[in-house]
Amino acid sequence: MLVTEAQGKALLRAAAVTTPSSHELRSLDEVRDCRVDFPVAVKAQVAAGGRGKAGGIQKANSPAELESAFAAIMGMRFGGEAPASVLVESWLDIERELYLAVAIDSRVGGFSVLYSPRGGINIEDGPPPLSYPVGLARNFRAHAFRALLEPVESDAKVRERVISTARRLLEIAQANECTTVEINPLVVSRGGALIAADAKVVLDEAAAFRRAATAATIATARDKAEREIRLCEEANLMLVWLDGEIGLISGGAGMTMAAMDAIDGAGAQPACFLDVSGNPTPAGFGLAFDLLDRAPNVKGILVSMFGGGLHTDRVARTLVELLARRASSKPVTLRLNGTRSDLATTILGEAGHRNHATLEMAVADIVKKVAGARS
Amino acid sequence: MLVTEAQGKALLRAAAVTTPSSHELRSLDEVRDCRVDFPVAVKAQVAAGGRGKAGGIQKANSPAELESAFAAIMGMRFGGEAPASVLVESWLDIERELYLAVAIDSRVGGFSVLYSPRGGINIEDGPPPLSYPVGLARNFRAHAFRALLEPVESDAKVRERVISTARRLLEIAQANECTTVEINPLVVSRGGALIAADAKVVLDEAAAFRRAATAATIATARDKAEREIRLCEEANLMLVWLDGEIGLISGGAGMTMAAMDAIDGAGAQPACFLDVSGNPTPAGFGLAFDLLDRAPNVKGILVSMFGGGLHTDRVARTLVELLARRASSKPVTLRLNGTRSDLATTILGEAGHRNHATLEMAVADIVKKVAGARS
Amino acid sequence: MSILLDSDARVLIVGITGKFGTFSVKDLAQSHTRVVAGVAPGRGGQAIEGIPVFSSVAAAMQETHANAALIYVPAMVALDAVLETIEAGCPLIAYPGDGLPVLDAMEMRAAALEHGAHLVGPNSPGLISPGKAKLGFMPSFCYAPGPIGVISRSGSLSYEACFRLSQAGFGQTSVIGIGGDPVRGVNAAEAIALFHDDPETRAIIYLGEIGGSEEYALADYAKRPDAKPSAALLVGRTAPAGKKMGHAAAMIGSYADSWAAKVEALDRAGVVIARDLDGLSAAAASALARAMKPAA
Amino acid sequence: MSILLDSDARVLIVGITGKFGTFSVKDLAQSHTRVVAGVAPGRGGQAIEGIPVFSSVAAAMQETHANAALIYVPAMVALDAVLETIEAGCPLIAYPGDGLPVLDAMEMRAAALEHGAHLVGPNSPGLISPGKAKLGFMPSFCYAPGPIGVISRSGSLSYEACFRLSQAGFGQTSVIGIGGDPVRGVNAAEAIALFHDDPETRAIIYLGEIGGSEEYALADYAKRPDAKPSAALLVGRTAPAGKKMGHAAAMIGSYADSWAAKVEALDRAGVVIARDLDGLSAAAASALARAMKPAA
Repeated sequence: MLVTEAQGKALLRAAAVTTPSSHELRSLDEVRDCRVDFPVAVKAQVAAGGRGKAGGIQKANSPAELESAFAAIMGMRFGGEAPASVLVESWLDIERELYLAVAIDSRVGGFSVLYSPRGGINIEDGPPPLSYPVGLARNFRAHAFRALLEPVESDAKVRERVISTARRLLEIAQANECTTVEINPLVVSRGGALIAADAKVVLDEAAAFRRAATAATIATARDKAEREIRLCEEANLMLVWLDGEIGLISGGAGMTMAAMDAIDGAGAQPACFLDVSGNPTPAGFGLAFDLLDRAPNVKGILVSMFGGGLHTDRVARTLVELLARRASSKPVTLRLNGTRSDLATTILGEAGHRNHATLEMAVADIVKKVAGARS
Repeated sequence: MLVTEAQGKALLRAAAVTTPSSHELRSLDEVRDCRVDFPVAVKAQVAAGGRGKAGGIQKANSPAELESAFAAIMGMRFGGEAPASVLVESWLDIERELYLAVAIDSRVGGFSVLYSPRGGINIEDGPPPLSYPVGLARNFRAHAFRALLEPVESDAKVRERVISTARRLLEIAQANECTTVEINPLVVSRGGALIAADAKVVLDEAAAFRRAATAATIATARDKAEREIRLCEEANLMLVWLDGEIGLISGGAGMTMAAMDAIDGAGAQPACFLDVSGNPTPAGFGLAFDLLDRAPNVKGILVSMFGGGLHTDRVARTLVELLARRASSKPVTLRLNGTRSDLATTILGEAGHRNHATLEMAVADIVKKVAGARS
Repeated sequence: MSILLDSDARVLIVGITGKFGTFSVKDLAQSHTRVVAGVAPGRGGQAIEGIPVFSSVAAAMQETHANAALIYVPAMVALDAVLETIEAGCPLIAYPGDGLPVLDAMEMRAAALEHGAHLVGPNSPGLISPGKAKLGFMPSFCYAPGPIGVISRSGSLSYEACFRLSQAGFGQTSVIGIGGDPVRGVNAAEAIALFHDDPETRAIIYLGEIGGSEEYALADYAKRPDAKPSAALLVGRTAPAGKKMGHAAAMIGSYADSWAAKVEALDRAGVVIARDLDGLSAAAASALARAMKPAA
Repeated sequence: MSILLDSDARVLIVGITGKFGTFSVKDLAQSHTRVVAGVAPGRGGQAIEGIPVFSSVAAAMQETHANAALIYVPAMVALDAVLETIEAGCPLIAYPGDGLPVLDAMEMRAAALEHGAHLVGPNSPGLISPGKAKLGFMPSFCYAPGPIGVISRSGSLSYEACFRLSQAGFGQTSVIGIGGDPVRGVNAAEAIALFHDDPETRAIIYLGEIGGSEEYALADYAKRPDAKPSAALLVGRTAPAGKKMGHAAAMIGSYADSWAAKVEALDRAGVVIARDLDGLSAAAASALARAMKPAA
């Protein structure tokens, strides 16, 4: 779970990593009351990337410019999200911009430290950053990182400060259970000090049971999430809206993606990733159908479940009941395979529904139905 | 550095250790505005031990009792310290009181976990708690602790919850750099849950350079400390006031204690532990003399320095100058030994001061002078 | 042969008194897997479905000579249970649970490596060597013995993929779920090495997805001159960037995470690519056909 | 003989370009100790007082075959420097600095134990084997060669105590400062074991204080039938409870921390007690006299 720059910087400051002096402002009144030395950077606070390129960071040279920047930014949307606040920071006197991050790296089985002597918003266009595979945070070794840095960073003073800061970032990630702590840019000031001008911090949601701050962030995000996503999370379904027209109800993350790809392979597009394996009950399927029936872009629904531990005959009974009292006329295609699927086919058949033998047949069927309904 | 219960409990809550619901109150207005369900516990917030036995924890059954308990507690002193606030907590329905702590143990070279199935304010009168030597926090093993707990704690449910809580306390100690995290009592509620009814947390002051919270706590304590202690800390002298009459200026913690003991051995008592080895300059000695000359209980001053790296001739010159312009008539005895002490003896002698050859001779001299001044 | 798990498996279930643990006793028995002991602290001396329960893993290992453990405990005590099992000397452990903090996964992985144990999971159905033994909760009817080693990041995908392979006559030496989390016990590179060393495995099928970098381990392997032939099906071709697709690790954060980048790397390394689930059996046949040919 | 440090010492100074490091080069030369290399990242190729400087400990060790290191770097980078030195294979390291976070001291101690290295410190003047070599900053004139092994928690106390012992004719095999912090490299028990195994050490003198529990290690040792005779001087008899007396570990928190409790335990175990610094030479004489007698 990505947190805002302001939250991320609070974690940095708690571990004595230098950040610019800043004010987080939520209203025009706060903007008017705030005393700052101009110029300042005015930065949208959203838990989404790409903010800088989207105009979410502006420079203000006067109170009037600050007010208008605040109003402009608060009116923007970033990845669909409205900023809850802006961060107003003293404008930095920049000698050089570095990139420094610690992040979980699956091939390392733990953390890697990433460094580039040329950071900033175009970091992704340059060569990939240097990667120091650390593993467990406690395996960080200054001398090992130094040996890797020497060919990349020629300024010995900067090198030593980068090493200290990297150790600090690992301590932050460990103590707060973050999967990413990225500083881009890490500014070398004219005086030679390193200042974290931005912070991208991702908290490990799985640690919420022992991290009150993570639990609170998840709760806040849930409150802010759109209603459908929240309903699904509460019901233990996993929903991601997509741009297509085929409403997909499936089981398991991997098979749901496989079904999405199969829909694409048949010339259509999925309208969602919707995994009901966490709650394959009348309540779970009921919510899934309700959401897809109401969604205007969904033109038809495909239910595809492969029964492993799941008994597909139970799913069939659930679907028969649900379809009987459903009001929507959007076409539906069913495919239940695996454990007790013969019985499922019988149950569906008796109620007048066809159980398709394979995912591919079911996909072809729903794509045809949706195309037919359109023409 | 011991923090208050309220600060300690904030650390516990951040790691999802259950604490009673509470309000920290600083004024009678806050007390009157506070909505609580009675009865409540009213607890002095001081960074000092022995609060319970000294009357710093009271029960209040009504708003009127809460007001009077607040007023009473805010008027008390604990180890010389005035409470900055009281914590008002819901009165717990207690099934049993346990003791659980993690603390640095020098023979273990790291943390030990301490547990007693009978906690509470009389813990020190009972048998010593069970000690599980962990070392590095990451070496905690639930199964090893469980094996130690089995003969001591017969309730399997309590045992498992104690194990989980112990792991959590170690994580807190590690993430916040605490040398002690002690919960006494850890309450078993009627429902079987474990609730931290108190918290004694000691922060490692040496970690202040990378822990903003520790640095802030030290700064607050320094602001609250008496003026003399603060002046010494700022000047890099180490001062502890004692009850005796011999003002002792010495070098190094061990030798300062040795000199204290020698004074005791000669039938007198030291007025202070005052180690000037961190700043053996005119400024350091000047401050030391200034404090001791002003202290009414100090009847005479002993300066005892053993020069290792320190050049005692420089100290002699400093003392000659200082004594020449000193206004106080309290007797002074000098003893400079070690590096260049022959020269020191000459310098002192030329100015009319005697350099005693040994600590014992110097102690005998100042004790005699003080006794003479008294009679 | 097979990897890690064979018909001599003597399985210990940690958390045997829980719902999953008790279910698993019956399920494993149906898969001809010998369950010899259960562990539940404070419950030593009891029995569950006829299986003796011990209060510690060490006691269970000593009494029953278990050599594989299946761990069904909640995420908040999973690290404790896995460390206890590793340190009791158990050489093979499956922890299927999901929702495990990644720091705990890192500790588990490090402890397993340090003790030379193999940990399967977290967030995985476990490991099965069809016809021999099962250490997990995958549906046994999906599997059949045969010459293919299967590695999968997704439980659901592996069930259906193996069901299709088995139906098409492509049985498996072993099927290992390396799990959907970013940090895991046995990872792709290690699973590949195990299959490489297993004489009965003639080809490797990798069931992967977007996000993370495990797939590149297969590309690295496939470039080796002595590599066994391999095929891969990656899902998530149509997933958008920046959204987590169910699994903690299934998110496209950079180009290297994407389906296109991974497929390109695998294809260039000589891995047979199945574009869809539908093409998997053909890909398996193609890989196996290469295995038949003598090395050039 | 002596413990840990002998005349074949080849000393490496980490942080040689700092004030302490540069001072130490001259000071050690005056104590007939061979300084062979210095380390300062980014300063490799320079020389300080004629000593070659390297950018890493590994490079310095390889070029100069140093076998002991003295580390003068600030507390905030001390863990990094000590880990680098341990992992470069240096068997003996003194880190004298104070103000080290206790978590870092724990990591240093664990790393030293894991690699079989001996770490002296933190918050200690180091180690000296009089007449042979010095690895620290204690004033050399206080020491003389002889049969007594000295262990001390306090720098200042050890200088004056050893000065008095030397003046009274009681020279030392080695004097080790185990430091004033609660967690240390070589601790009392380990230092005692080293002196026990050193054939030239005929008696052990322990200079301790209130707080902590290290003194009980000496009591445990003294009860052994094969123990060498020992004497102890503990300071802080007149210190109040609950106040830190300069050293991080010198605070009375419980009865066991107190002077009375420790002296009682040592006395009961047969350790000769010096009540004051003044009584130390007599205690040394008494312990040495016991060493002269054949075992009963």
